[in-house]
Amino acid sequence: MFLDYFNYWIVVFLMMAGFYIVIAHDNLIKKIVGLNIFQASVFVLYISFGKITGGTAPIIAEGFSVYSNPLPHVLILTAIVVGVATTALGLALVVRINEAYGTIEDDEIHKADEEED
Amino acid sequence: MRSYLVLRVVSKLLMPFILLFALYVQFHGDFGPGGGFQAGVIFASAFILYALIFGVKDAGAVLPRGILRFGIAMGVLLYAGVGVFNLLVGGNFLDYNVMAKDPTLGQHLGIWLVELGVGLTVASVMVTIFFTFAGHRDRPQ
Amino acid sequence: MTSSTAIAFAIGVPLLGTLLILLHKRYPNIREAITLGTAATLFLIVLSILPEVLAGERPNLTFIEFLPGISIAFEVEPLGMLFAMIASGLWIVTTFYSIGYMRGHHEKNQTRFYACFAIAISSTMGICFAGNMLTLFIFYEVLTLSTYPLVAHHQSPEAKAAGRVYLGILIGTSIGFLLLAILWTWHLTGTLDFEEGGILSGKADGPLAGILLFLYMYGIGKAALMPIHRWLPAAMVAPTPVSALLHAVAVVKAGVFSVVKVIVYIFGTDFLSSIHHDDWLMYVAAFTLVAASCVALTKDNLKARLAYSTISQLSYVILGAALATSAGVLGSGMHIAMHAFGKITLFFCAGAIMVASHKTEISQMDGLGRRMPFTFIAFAIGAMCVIGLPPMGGSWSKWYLMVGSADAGHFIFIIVLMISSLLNVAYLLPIVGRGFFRPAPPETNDGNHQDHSHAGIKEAPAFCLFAMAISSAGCIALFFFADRIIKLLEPVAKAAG
Amino acid sequence: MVAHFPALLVIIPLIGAPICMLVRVRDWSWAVATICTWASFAISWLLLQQVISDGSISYQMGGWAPPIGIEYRIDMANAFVMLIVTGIGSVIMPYARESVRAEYGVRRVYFFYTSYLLCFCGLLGVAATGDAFNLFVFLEINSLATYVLVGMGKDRRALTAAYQYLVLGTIGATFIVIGIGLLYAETGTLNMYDLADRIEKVGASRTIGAAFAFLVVGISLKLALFPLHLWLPNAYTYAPSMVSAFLAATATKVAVYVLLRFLFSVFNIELTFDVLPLDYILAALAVIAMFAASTVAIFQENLKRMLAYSSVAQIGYIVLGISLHNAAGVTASVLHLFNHAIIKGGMFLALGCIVYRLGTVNIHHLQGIGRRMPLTTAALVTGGLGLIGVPLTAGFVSKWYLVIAAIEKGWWPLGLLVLLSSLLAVVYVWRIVEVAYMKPVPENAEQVEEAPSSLLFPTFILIGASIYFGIDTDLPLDAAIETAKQLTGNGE
Repeated sequence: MFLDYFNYWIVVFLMMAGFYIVIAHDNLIKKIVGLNIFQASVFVLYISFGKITGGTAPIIAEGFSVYSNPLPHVLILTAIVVGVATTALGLALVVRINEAYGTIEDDEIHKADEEED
Repeated sequence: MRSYLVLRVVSKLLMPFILLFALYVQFHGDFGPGGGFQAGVIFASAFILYALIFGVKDAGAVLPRGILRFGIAMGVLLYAGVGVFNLLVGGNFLDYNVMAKDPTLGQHLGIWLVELGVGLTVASVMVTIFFTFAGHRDRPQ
Repeated sequence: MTSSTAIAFAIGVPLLGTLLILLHKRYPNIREAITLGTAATLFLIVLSILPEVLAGERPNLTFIEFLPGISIAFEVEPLGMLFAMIASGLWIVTTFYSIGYMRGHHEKNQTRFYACFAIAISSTMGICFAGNMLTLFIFYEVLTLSTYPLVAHHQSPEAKAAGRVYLGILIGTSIGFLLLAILWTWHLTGTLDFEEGGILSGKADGPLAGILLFLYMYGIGKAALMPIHRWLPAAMVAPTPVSALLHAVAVVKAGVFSVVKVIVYIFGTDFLSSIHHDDWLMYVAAFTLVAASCVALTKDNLKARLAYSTISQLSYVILGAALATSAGVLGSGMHIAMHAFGKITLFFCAGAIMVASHKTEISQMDGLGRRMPFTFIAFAIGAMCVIGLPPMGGSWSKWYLMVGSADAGHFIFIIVLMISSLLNVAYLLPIVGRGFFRPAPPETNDGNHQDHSHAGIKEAPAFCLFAMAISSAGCIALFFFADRIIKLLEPVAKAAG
Repeated sequence: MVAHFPALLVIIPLIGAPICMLVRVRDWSWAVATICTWASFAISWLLLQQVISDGSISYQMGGWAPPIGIEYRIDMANAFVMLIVTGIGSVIMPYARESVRAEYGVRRVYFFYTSYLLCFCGLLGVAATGDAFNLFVFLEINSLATYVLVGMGKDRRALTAAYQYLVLGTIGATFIVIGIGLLYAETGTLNMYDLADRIEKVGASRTIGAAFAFLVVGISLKLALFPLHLWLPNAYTYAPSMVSAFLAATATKVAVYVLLRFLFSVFNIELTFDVLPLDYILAALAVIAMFAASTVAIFQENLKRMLAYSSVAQIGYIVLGISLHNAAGVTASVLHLFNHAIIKGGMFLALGCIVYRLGTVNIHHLQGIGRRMPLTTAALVTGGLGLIGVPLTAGFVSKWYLVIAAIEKGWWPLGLLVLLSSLLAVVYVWRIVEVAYMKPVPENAEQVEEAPSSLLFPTFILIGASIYFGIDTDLPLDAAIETAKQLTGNGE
């Protein structure tokens, strides 16, 4: 039961870990790290169900008849690019926030905003 | 910035190979694993390595922001342009079959150009992202 | 001009007037001349439709189809005709009065006042001529919105608070209940047209019809059925011409008019009297009628007393319609007219007293009648009309209402009506008595503002007096020409019987 | 060329974006963005006509036939949504020039329009595509561009708003990818129509159920369904005016379309509403959104934030219509999609006019604004009447259908709740009216003029449209009815 689905357990663990970091940490950069872990779980999910035991890369060649499904890889390549863009943008925002507030801690930013009002 | 001789020499030695490998991944993408995304990132990594060792200022002199911006825009335009060209010559969007007289040749040409566009944009974007963060401290607060 | 175009003009002319008023906001004389001209034109237009309606025709006009199966449509039937004539006719009178009042009182934002007034009249015309329930609802809402600036006219905190109550209750009930009722009706019947004999008959069974009736009656907040009457006293902070025309005639009558329309053309009187789920309405109306009169007795502020009197009188109309007999409906229709003339006269007088003497409380009016004899005579005439004493028009409508109660077999309402009339006497006539027969308070010449004496008080401005003269003449004329109204309303009453 | 419209619609802004980047001159980049938007509008209008006359259009990207290739399938639902998006964009673009100059400064404006075009392209792509993964990609293009646009606000809180939006948006998007992945794992296809067929055969297996849950939650995050709306108020409040207007009018609407597409087309109605009790869940959340968000809106001092909360409430109405899942309910939803886009877009534009002149939309600084900027205020209040649902405004028509749908379904208390909740809208709109008209202009207030006509004109087009479509309801109503028919399978 556990071992049969070990890849899914990994996915679930990564997902929850990432999610927890996003929710629990006040540091904006750590949140982005969490977000990355969260997204990584999806990458694992896709790629693991594209894999066929004993299959090789889907390049037609002599001697190979079982190939892994390439489509999830391609999809995940796109998703990774999206993830990179998101991370870059998120970090850029954090840099700007740091310039504007002098801190990247969520609670301190909130305090600064409340004082302004 | 202190200069480490070993790092400087090794990185100088590595750079041509990184770039060459990027080009290989780029142009062999039609036949084997590879393609614009990967190639672009590898290509950019060469410049990022350069910037890490020699400073962002020097790297910026090699690849000024204007060129990067141009690269980003041209890559997307190349991609979209191929698609529109196919439209104009009677195929569907990104239907490479109509790019040349022989459909197989058309497929080759089409994917080659599109991947080139992708590679160009990805490389430029990656370098830009790096420069934006790394060069940030140079700007006045 | 055909009658169809006349209907379009009746709604369009006041709007055009609004535009012109706004354009001439820097020239008060031109602005007011435009208002007068618009009012007169409107009255003539409305009159031009009358012959056809008397001949038994139903001129109609359909604008674009708004939603599939529902158009913005107009159809003139006798009740609407009567209401339109009253509203447009009294607008002329009120305009005269407004000119005297607004100038005498040095009010601000007069352009907004005249502009909103014209929009309110336009939407009243829309309500009068509405050919289906949705059209009626649309103009009902426009009327609410356009009168809000008039209620909050002074922009003082009290005025704004009153404006909130006004808007809150009227919009709240109309969107919360009336719209739901309309939608439900649409769902049940697939039509919203006003049809003789009603559209709900056979489509809604017992309890559902009762719920719908409840939604309609409390959805039409303008009819001021207790306990949703609070907006009307609140609206009294408005300048008096507004209270006079809108909150004694146009707005409240739009409410009871809608009630009568719903009962006669949506439910159908036969259907309503057959289901016995409308009894509660009669009792609520009867309760409102008596209770509001009692409250009126306790009010010292003249306008507040008149407001509660209005609430009470509105319930006469509702009661008449709820009786669902021929005479009851006739009495309802007539009471819309009779009460309009009586109450507008009373408000004119209240405003005139305010302008001339700056007095708002009844207890301060001792001996004022000798200083302002015309005003107080007009007040007496208006009061008698509202009470229902001959030779004023009000006596007829009350007569028919009692006949209607008897026909329906509800003798208790005859007693209620009698008691209420006595209460009317008790809260209206003493004011006249005070004015003429009580000694005026002594003069105190210490020059402070609490001076209650009548030194230096003169009769109201000429414009105001003129308006009062016309409206009180109307009260008397209606007694002698009531047969015209009966003739006009006959088809409706017959259908109801 | 006509045959290529589905692709062109998405490609035109995609080409426009790099061109904007290359020209770099402020007004030129604006011109490029405007031309692209208008061209897309023309195309989407023609597409809608084509769909009305010939039925749905299928376009094969790269000439690969579905389900292998990416298919763009244009039917009533997305043709109408694309018309809304491009239409709103076309009206807002002339407004953008002055507004962006005033709020964003003059430096690197080309960057703004590049992001805008990418955002626009993403929205259209989401609407046009018939491929589930492609949908995700476009959703992310749109989202990333949106984060950038939001972060461009003047206030430093725009940055935190954008950050917050980014984190929540990414979580939502990731949920959507997980859902799509699970669907792919179960059925082996990504084409939505192919998916629909195969899901029907598989039925409610556990994988399908999980995919469904992930998708619904992810999409709900994107469309700001209560209680997943937390990103929305800040994002709308601190974004530049033009962006607030554009986002409020289009972004959540496209997300609603995605929800409709998945609930009705990909998963079938029986699966969505009978096997899984989604109707009750959605209805409950929608009702809470209507009341809670409207109540919160009443207490806001920043008018943009007030409108943002009002948007959350209005999304509640749209979702309520979906939860009824009868033809009338979906009609009401789609109709409100259109009407709310117009009304809210117009109101945000009006607020943008005020920001342009006064630099603030705090209610305490707007006393007597009705006299200082009469036209702008008139537009704002007229829009507000539409939000309430006063007859003869577009808002009334959609509420009418919503209540009818609720009664038809037999859930008439919901109808009552819809009407009661619109009373809350009366309260918050009336706060504006009182401040604008019933308060004197402060003595020390500086002299302000009416907003320039390049700002006023687009505002009045949208507000005028909200009145026009309240009276002449043919266009949106026919489209909505057709859409509903198609989604619910010929009306029940």
